[in-house]
Amino acid sequence: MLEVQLSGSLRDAAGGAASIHINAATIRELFRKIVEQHPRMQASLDEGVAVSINGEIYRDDWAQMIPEGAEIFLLPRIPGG
Amino acid sequence: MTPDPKYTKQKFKLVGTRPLRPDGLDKVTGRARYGADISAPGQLVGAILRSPHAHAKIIKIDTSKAEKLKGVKAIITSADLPDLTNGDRGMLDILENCMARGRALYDGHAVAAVAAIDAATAKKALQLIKVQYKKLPHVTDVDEAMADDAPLVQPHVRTRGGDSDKPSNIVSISTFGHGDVEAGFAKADVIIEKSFKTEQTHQGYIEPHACLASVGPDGQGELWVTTQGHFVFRNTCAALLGMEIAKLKVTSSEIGGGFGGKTHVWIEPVALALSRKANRPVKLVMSREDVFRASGPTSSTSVDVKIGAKKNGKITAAKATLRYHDGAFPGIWGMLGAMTSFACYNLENVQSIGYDVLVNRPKVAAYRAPSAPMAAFGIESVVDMLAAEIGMDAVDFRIKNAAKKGTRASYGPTYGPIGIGPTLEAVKNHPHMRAKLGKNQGRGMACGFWFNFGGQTCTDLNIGVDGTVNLAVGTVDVGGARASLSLIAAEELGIPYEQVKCNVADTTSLGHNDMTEGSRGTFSSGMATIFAARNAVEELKVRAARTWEIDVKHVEWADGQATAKGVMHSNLSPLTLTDLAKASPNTGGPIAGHSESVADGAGVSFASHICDIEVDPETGATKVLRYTVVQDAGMAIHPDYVEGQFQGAAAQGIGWALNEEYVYGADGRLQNPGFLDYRIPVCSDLPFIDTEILEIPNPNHPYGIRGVGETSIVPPLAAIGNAVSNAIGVRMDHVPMSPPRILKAIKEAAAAEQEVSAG
Amino acid sequence: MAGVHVSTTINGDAVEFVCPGNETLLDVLRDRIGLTGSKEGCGTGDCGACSVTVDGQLVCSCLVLGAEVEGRKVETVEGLADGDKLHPLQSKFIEHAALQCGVCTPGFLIAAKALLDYNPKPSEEEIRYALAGNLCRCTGYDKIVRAVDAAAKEMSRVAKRK
Amino acid sequence: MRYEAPTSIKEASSLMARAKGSAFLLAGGTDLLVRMKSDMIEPDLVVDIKRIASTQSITKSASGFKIGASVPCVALGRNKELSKAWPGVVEAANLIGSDQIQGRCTIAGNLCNASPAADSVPALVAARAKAVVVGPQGRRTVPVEKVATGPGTTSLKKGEIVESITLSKPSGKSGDAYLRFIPRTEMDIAVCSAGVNLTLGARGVVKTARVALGAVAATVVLVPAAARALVGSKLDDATLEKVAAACEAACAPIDDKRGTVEFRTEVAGVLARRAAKIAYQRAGGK
Repeated sequence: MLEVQLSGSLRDAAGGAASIHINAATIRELFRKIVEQHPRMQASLDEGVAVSINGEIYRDDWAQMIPEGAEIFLLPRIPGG
Repeated sequence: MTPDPKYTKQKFKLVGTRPLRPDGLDKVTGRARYGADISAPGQLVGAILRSPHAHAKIIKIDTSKAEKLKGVKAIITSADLPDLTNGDRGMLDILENCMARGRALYDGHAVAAVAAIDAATAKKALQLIKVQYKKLPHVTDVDEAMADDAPLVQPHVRTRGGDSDKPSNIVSISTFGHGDVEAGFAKADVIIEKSFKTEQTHQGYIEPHACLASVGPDGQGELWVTTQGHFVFRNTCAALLGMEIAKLKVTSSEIGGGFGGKTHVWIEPVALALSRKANRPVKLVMSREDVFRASGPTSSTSVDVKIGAKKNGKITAAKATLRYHDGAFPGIWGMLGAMTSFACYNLENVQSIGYDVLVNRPKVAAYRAPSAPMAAFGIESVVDMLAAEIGMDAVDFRIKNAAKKGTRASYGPTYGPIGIGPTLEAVKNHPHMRAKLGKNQGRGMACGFWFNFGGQTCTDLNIGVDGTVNLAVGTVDVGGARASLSLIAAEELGIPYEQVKCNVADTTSLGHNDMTEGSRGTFSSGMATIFAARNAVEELKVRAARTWEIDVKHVEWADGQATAKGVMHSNLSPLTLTDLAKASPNTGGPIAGHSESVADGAGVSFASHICDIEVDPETGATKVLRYTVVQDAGMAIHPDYVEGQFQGAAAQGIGWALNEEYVYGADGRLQNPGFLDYRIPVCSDLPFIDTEILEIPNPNHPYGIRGVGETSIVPPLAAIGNAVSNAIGVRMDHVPMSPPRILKAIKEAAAAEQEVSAG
Repeated sequence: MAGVHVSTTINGDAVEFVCPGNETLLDVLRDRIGLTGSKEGCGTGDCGACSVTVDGQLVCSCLVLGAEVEGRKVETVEGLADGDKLHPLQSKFIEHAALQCGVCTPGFLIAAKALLDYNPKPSEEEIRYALAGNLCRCTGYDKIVRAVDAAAKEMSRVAKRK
Repeated sequence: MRYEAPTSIKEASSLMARAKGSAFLLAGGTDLLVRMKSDMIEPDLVVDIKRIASTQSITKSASGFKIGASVPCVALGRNKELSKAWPGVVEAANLIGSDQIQGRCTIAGNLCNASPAADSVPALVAARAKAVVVGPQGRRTVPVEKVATGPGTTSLKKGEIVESITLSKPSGKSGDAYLRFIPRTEMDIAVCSAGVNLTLGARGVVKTARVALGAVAATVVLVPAAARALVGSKLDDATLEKVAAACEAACAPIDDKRGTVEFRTEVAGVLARRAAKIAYQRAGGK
């Protein structure tokens, strides 16, 4: 079971929760289960989120494996200059 | 699937050297072709009519007179750009920004466009278009826009992260941080609390937006455009105009600067729509005035910072409230400010709250490490004040509190190996810090953070029969990337740099590539180039095996040639890349390497700057005397262009700190849309900008590359603010620190002195 | 619109064109002659990207009417190299990485040449003030100033040898 | 738009006099073309005076200097005699814009464009420069301070053209200086400025003085009170304070994107003080 930390407006989408608990082995599975358990987060996911796994930020690679007990943060997708 | 991108401590022969850039000759002879430099047979000239009002209802647009003008071939309004975004509000916002839909939302908002046989006719046509406006109340100040009774910019907007469901200019409230800040402040011996303001700035690229669009009734089209990402422009334009992605070919011209401003479409969908309606090619070029009024500047901001620390210099709590304007369309700029605000520090209790606020100004676009410089101005100023209050050296204070590997970042995740500590140590030991200062002179330093990122990349490497190599990349070269990527390809193949020619391919020649933004160009295309080259090497080994009629597992590749392993093959003399290329027609045809990848895990980057400044106490005039940039580059592929990024970013930050600002009148109109009164630094304003490149390898890149393009625009506002404050003994809290603001601060302080001594 | 017939010399070549009286030399060069090396960054004389010389005098071609160059000699970036031999300024700009995006480069080269023609041994300060009319947003000017200085030194070395 | 490039001042004058619709003179064009670009004006006729011989040169005579109306400002700085005689006027003219602008702009154009912030005008006013005006009624000479009547407006009648600007031969121990304030080191329009011209009598005491300020009112303003403060002094601190105070009192500026009323007023005084010191040194005072 992973504790997925939420930040920024994502907390609002999850009903104010600072974190949610999800069982997932890849980013794809993580996103699928987030929407199953928190339908309101669909909009945020559509706008684009990045996943931080043990401090490494992944924006696009949904096949990325998530180690057991990893530190997981959902972050808004960031634009650059 | 992306191969393993882990850093391998590879030893380099070419990477780190400084060869001449391949596009240099074209650019010193005037041959290089930028957005406005090409023409097409039968080309028309496009022109856009823009709103003179900050906020107005568009009652009626009468184009009848203009249509009758000889030489006018097409006129469009929002009616010619139907909403095909089926509910995607973000896309609709992009479309509405390109052409007003019922309401003009800022001074300069496009309301109609024409295509005519020449510029004079197009101009006359614009004068003949009669627009009936009903002026609406407007708001251009970020704090005023947050008031309950402020005019609503986008009535459909509700505050995300807020508790009210009323329409509001507040798009979202984003909170980051951890720990218990109130408990932290209770533990503090010293607390400093201060508010700051920064004014709106523009990227100020010298080349205005320009494109040449050609669309036919058959639904096929071409777009030549100055952009930071032609693949993304293709996808956006195709979606907005109902075209098929494969049928819109977008070619990126040479780009005359972007810095984030060319990551967004502004005029391109309009040019395509005009071309489609006229069934003729249309060239559309923004004037400099249009660029300032209607293409994405930064946010103006209003920031409150509160930091508490123990007498021993340990920060116990830090809190910031950051209010950023997004312009007339929702953005995430305040949220970004909140994410980056405290990223340099190791904090137990930290909270940052970002407000994104709508105002009647042009849609905000990314500008180099977007939103970070304004946050850093407030935080790094308070950090200096706190160090002074405690009686600790400002650098030592930062070193004591700096984030390191294992620190939980204020925006959430835990850091891997990072460079903030080393940049601070380098600053501490830099001779600049020990140089003598004269009368009215002050020194300041500050640090800055930026995320960087990777993203989707696709690269092709083709070997010609003479052994020369074409490297086709899809990331636009904004400042020397072709040189860096050629170095990487040559390094991997083991051939001379001169044997590689790198080109930026159009959208029909490669798979999707993300923008050149977020300092990702060399990081991600570099990674894709490494993998493409390694795939080519595998094929080269196969060809060598075929030539020798041995098993490929006995073939080794090193220094640009294949050798056969083992005594049994000792009679086989090595085959160079050129030998194998020459023989390729009979060993299986052309030899190529290809790579699609998602270059994720870009390493975050830190910079620390030192600045010496002199202030004329009678006029408030400033002169930057000396400036030093220290930044972590992970690995500098071509040091000249890494230094160039550091120096350019610092210069932009210096301009932001001292003189650049959007000036709006009470009527909500921009008063200084030109380089005369929007004052970017000129050559005589600046000293040489010293650079020190640190190389703390990024574990998630084979070469250890980190993005280098953006971070150094973050520290200058605060570094200069601290230097000016040290020079005049008064804390500056409003950027730009223009002479009138500095003189006012000096006089107010003097007046206060008077009172004290009098009373 | 009644056009003005103009005979002039551009980069040593005799050129004739007809343009409206209010058309700028920059538009003539770019749209009528096809010399797009000179760029329009502002159109108001503030950025210098359109710098050319007219009878040896450095000007912004966006602030000159095409009609004005009747019988004059116009030099643009396209005329800077001597056949296949680059001007020392051109070589030094490449060697010193004095350009990133490169859009301001033609203007800088023309302005720098005008400086060195008048003052072959400029100080750093003289270089900076002479180039103050040319905006660059990429480089912070550092490598540009170094490139101009290096070109000046090389040119005076060559001059000595002669 | 009709473009004419006459070769005689009379021809130019009659072209302007006979012109129907909007007609403009073109010398350097650094203001005219910018206004055309930004659609502030759409001329029907532009008369280029650069091919008129009498406007093309700087000539020195026993009485002083004559600077032709189409002489670019860069030429003033490269004229050693003029630079020695009127260093303040020359440095003012050479402060206008970049080298590119210097190659085109003229002091006559700077005067007739009638911007309150024109760099060369305060120095010319302080130097008692005169404009030689040619029109349908013939030639006349006017003090430069009589040319501009307000922002963008002049006292010149239809068909009248400034052919040249004249400067007298500096008398005895004299010196002039011009200072302006801009936020950057180059390329900006003056936020405020000051020109000072003075002559010394015995023992380095100021005999005559003229002080003119730019960008602090609708036109360049002469400040007799500041001049009076200087006369009879050796520029001691008290005098300089009086000069600054007199200049601040003479300011009636506006708030705009380039500066505030307070800033312009205060800094105008500072600049006048500093310019006076430079002029005094140039006149040989210690």
